[in-house]
Amino acid sequence: MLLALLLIIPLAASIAILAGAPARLTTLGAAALNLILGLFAACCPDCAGTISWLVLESPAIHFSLGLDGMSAVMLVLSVIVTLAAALSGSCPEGREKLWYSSILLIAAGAIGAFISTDLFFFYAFHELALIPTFLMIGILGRGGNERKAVAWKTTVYLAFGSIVLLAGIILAGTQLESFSFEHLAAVENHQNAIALLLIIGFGTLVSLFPFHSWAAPAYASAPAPIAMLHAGVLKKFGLYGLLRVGLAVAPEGMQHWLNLLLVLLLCNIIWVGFVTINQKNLASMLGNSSVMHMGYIFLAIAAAIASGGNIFTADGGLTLAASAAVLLMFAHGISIALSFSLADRIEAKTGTLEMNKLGGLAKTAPKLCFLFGLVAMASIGLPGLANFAGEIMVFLSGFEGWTSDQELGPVQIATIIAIWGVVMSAVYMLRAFRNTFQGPLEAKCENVTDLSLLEKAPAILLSLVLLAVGLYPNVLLNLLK
Amino acid sequence: MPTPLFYLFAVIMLAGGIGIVAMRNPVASAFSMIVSFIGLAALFVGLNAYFVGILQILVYTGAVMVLFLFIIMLLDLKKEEDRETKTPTLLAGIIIPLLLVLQLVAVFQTSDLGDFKPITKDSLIAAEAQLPNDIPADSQIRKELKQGSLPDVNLIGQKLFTEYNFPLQVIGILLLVATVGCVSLSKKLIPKA
Amino acid sequence: MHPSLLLILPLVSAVVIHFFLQQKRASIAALVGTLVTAATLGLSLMLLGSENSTTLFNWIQVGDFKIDIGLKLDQLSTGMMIVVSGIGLLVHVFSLGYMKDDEAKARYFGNLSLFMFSMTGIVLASNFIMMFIFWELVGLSSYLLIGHWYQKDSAADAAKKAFLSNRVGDFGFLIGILMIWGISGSVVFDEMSLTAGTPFLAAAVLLVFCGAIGKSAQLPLHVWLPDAMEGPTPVSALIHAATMVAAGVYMMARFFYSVGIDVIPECSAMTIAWIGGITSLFAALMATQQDDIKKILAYSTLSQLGYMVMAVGLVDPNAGMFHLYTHAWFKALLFLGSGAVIYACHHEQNIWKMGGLLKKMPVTGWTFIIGTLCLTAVPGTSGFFSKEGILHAAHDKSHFLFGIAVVVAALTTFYMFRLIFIAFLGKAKNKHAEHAKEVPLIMGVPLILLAVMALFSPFLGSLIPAVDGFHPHIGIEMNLVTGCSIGAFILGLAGAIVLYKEKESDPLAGNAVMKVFRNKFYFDEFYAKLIKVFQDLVAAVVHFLDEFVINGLVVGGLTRLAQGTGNIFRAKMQTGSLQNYAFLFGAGIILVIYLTVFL
Amino acid sequence: MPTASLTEYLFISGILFSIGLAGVIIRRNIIVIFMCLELMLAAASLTLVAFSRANEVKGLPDYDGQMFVFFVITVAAAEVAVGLAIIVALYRARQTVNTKDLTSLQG
Repeated sequence: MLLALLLIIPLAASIAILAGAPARLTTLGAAALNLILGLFAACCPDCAGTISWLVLESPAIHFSLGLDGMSAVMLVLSVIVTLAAALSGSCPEGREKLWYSSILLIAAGAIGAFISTDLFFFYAFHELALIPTFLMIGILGRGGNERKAVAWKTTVYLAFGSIVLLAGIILAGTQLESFSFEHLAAVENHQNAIALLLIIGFGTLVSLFPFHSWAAPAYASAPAPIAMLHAGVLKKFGLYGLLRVGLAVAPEGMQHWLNLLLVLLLCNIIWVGFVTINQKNLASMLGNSSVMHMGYIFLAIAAAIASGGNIFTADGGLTLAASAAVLLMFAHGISIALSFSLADRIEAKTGTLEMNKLGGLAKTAPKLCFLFGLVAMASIGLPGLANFAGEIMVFLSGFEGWTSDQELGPVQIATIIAIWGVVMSAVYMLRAFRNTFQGPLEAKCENVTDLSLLEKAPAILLSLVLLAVGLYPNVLLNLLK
Repeated sequence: MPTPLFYLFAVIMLAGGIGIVAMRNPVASAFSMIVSFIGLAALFVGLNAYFVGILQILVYTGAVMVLFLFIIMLLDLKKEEDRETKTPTLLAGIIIPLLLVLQLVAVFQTSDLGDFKPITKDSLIAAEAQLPNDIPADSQIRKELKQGSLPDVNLIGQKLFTEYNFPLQVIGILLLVATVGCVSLSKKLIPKA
Repeated sequence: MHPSLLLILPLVSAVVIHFFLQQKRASIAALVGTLVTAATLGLSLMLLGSENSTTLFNWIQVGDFKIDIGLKLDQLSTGMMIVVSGIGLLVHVFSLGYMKDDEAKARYFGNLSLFMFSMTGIVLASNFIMMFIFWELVGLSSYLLIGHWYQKDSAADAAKKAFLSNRVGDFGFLIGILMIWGISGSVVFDEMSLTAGTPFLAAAVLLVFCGAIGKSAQLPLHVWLPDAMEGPTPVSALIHAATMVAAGVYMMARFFYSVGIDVIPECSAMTIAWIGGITSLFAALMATQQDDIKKILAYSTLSQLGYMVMAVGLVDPNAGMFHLYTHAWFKALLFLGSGAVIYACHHEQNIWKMGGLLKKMPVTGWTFIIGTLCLTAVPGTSGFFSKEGILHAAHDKSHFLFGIAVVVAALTTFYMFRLIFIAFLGKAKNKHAEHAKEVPLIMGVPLILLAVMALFSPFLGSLIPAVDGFHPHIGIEMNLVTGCSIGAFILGLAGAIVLYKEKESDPLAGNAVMKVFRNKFYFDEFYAKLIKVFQDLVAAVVHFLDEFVINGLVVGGLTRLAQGTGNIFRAKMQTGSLQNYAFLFGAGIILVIYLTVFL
Repeated sequence: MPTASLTEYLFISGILFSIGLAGVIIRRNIIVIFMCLELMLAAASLTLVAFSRANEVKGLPDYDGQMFVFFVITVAAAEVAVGLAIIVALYRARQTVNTKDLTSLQG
């Protein structure tokens, strides 16, 4: 029942807001309550229980909720980012209803997708979250009339991915006993087709190259909480799905497309890495960097595919590759949410995100500088912050099973090339930090006030999580056991 | 229905139909439609569907056509204005239905549907024995069937108020909605102050 | 006393200073940092000679795979800890004076504590992943300290450059670690021993060495170190001369002894030696034409690091570590001395605007000269003994490298005495130099202590970070190697006397070859071009392709295709005419009937 | 005397339907078009009744088909009422019932 509560709270709160409840207060209350309940559920999966109601006889579809290690981590990510998102950004006057109810709806969609244990609802909850995303980018996004085009583009893109994904799910689902996760097993026919559909479908949702061009403009245009929730939480749906569903239903098909996946993920890292280096706007740069970092998680998934496709070990834990993917998903979710939250503050205080118009902010806003430096370092992969733990595990999983009496396999070569991405992310992140915070004070940054306590709150929440997981990754890895 | 009679009424019906399309004056069209529907009703009766045939005349010829005529009068529609029907339109209007008929003919040529089984006194008496048990022995249906005549209206009524009771209620609501819709449509739009 | 205190104390200090002791309590911050460093020095001294490995906690555990944070104590690490904490303490003390009036003093000391923490981590790391973690963290603290005066464009750029150059090296380092993990099945130093002839080992060794190339600023990634002199001078002494840049050598020594010194493939070892040799030569040549006192010392550091790397490549890491140890003391002394000079001359760094400082600043001057004598390997000084080891190793393996080493020794003497003649002797060439005063006691004492250590460090055998009961060869015997060394010194000194004694400007300034040296062989320009082409240009092209081909042509094309098709249907089909619709409707019915019935 | 076969009924109703369709395509007066639609509905009714007669259930015609016709007639009556009301409203607004003039749905 606890799991149902996790869904009901944000949904009920958003309805209450639409009905006229005080928007901000309700949202914060719901998000905080959800955070507490979510953490409790993650730490004690037995208390969380499961739910399973038959919705449709044939094909068998259940409304079923359940929690295991992987979904527990994603749940924790969702509830943390939701609270931070609710605290972030500045809602335009008079738009509180739309703003806050959208946040809660996206949160509900994401949480629902992660705790569903039935393919149908897993898919449906994700779609639910896309609607408020579309509305928020289109109505309250940045960037004049362009935002409408961006909202459309994003939505059409994601709908395309979802449709392809649906085709894959149906093709697989018809060969399964039911749509429940417990019945997921390698299907007999059409594995290659299913694998390709799932890679493209989930890949589009995660901005896998070459289906990535929606992501950066969407995040650059979206209001901060939406960018945080989408880039931080919702986007992980695709990776989670690929890991959980894709590998389970079509392990051989995935193997068949492994080389293709490797090439695409390297393009994500290197190609998009170059694109990111060339960005002049902080928000676009962060958006592109988020696309780039997806490549590492895909690398972990590729390593999982290469090692046979079974992500569970004999004792029920996750393999190294799968743990790496989950850990990096979590880390990236937190860090990208933090960076969007801070970028929004920079824009609110200076009125621009063009990097050549910024400079020397460290002088006037040292706290902002500290927090942004923290997240920049996280994104670069500095040890002590969560991303490093994830990345090093990803790279290790790429070399897992390789011994010196074999040639270097495709996954190892891909890992080696992918490590160059670590250099590239240092290039653009440091360049951005250098241009924004260091150097002589620019005119726009002169009369800037530092972050107030309320503005700091979401950033502090997120950076504490980053530090905690970075210093002691076993906090999360123990959940996965 | 004996073949000659059938063809008589069929020709009446089709002639009426053609009349609707061909007459330039809408009033004349309306009257052709009445003719057509009378032919149709006769065909219904020839199919032992007395109730439907009568309904056709009552509802269509009696009510609907009057409504049409009333509207034509109300709007004071004269002959169609002098704009000639263009040849392509005319061609399209002939070719498409013709193709449809041709397809129908082609279907009939490959399938043999057979004749109707005649309904006779004996067959009706035999049918009475097969009626479901929930129809009481002293009901009009059984009485008439035993006498060898078809209790058409009774059978329809029996079906309508048992098996089709729910759709009947829904249709009632539909009519109510239609009534309200008509009233609101015919109200004059009052421009906002 | 648990050795983990060595890590915990500086970390706590860094956190406390950064979060609780900001501006208003900056003096307390400075004091906290210094006291903590003193405590670590004490602890390090107590730990001298202990040999064990402990696991502090389990950092990552997935199934059977785990990464621990642990400490490995042996002569190599405890000796290195003495260097780190000893020089660290003296630099802290010196900084109390040098950074007295800096407006971000607290941040400075916080970052120094952070550096002490990370450097300790490298030294005590028990496995490669842990070493990599702290490897990155020293990179961060170096970045923060170089960029201490971040409002200066040059400082901010130098910090960025340092971080990125290190990153490029770490690219190879990380791959190397992964390969070692694959080859030996473990990343723990104690479990890593290999047998000779293992495939991929040569590649793995070179890849691991990439990390040292970055951190120890070897060719071709040396460009960051001279720029790193933008940081405060005590930082240059601690990080960019004595400890962090030497971490590459330390890491290679640790690595070589872990896998076994005999299994290192010859080809990779020689590559390493040659990189070290060429670096030392190039850096020495560049140093001869620098005017900035810190830049001269920076290039000299490069050159000496080249020596150490060469020793590592000659499969004699102990010689390299010995030189690292002696070099740390006298190079820190030289840097702090230059710091004192800069402090006295009101932040003037150009040696051509100094002169005659020896008389005005006797303590600084004489300690600086002691450092110079050690660096130039005057017989009997610490530098002489350690350089001797390397020269012997080179002589045994490759005469060509030996030749390079001797030439570098001559050049070292030449540029160091050029510095002495111009800055400390002769006449004052500038009013700042004219009015220079001796630095206060708090800065003078560390100089004197360092001078003592510079002179006597080889005799404190138990402090030397080395392996397998290494005993330095202390003594002067006349043989070919020693003769070459002394000859090189005399040659260099003579050159410096002839060219620079009592000169007001550089007599070699117009020479074309010297111009190449002065411009550092145009490495920076070359890299700037390289980055422009291979990064910025490629980035621009890729961005263009991404924007216009993928986003514009493919995605946009599909969009336009859909829109166009829709428009055609809208304009041609949606006529608004009822007849038209009815016609199409009828045609559609016919088609459907045809398809379903007749096909 | 020979009786008409099912095929003949169906054929006749098909022709009636086609006439209705022809009317919809050719005519421009919206009221006449409306009548033609009614004609097509009637043709469908004829088919239903013919099949109901042909498909005997226990010796009686299958009254389900006639039920359908009953409902069609009812709905058609409602449709005519609403449709004519719309036409009146349309005429009030546009002063025409000619479909040539009623093309505001053009894309």
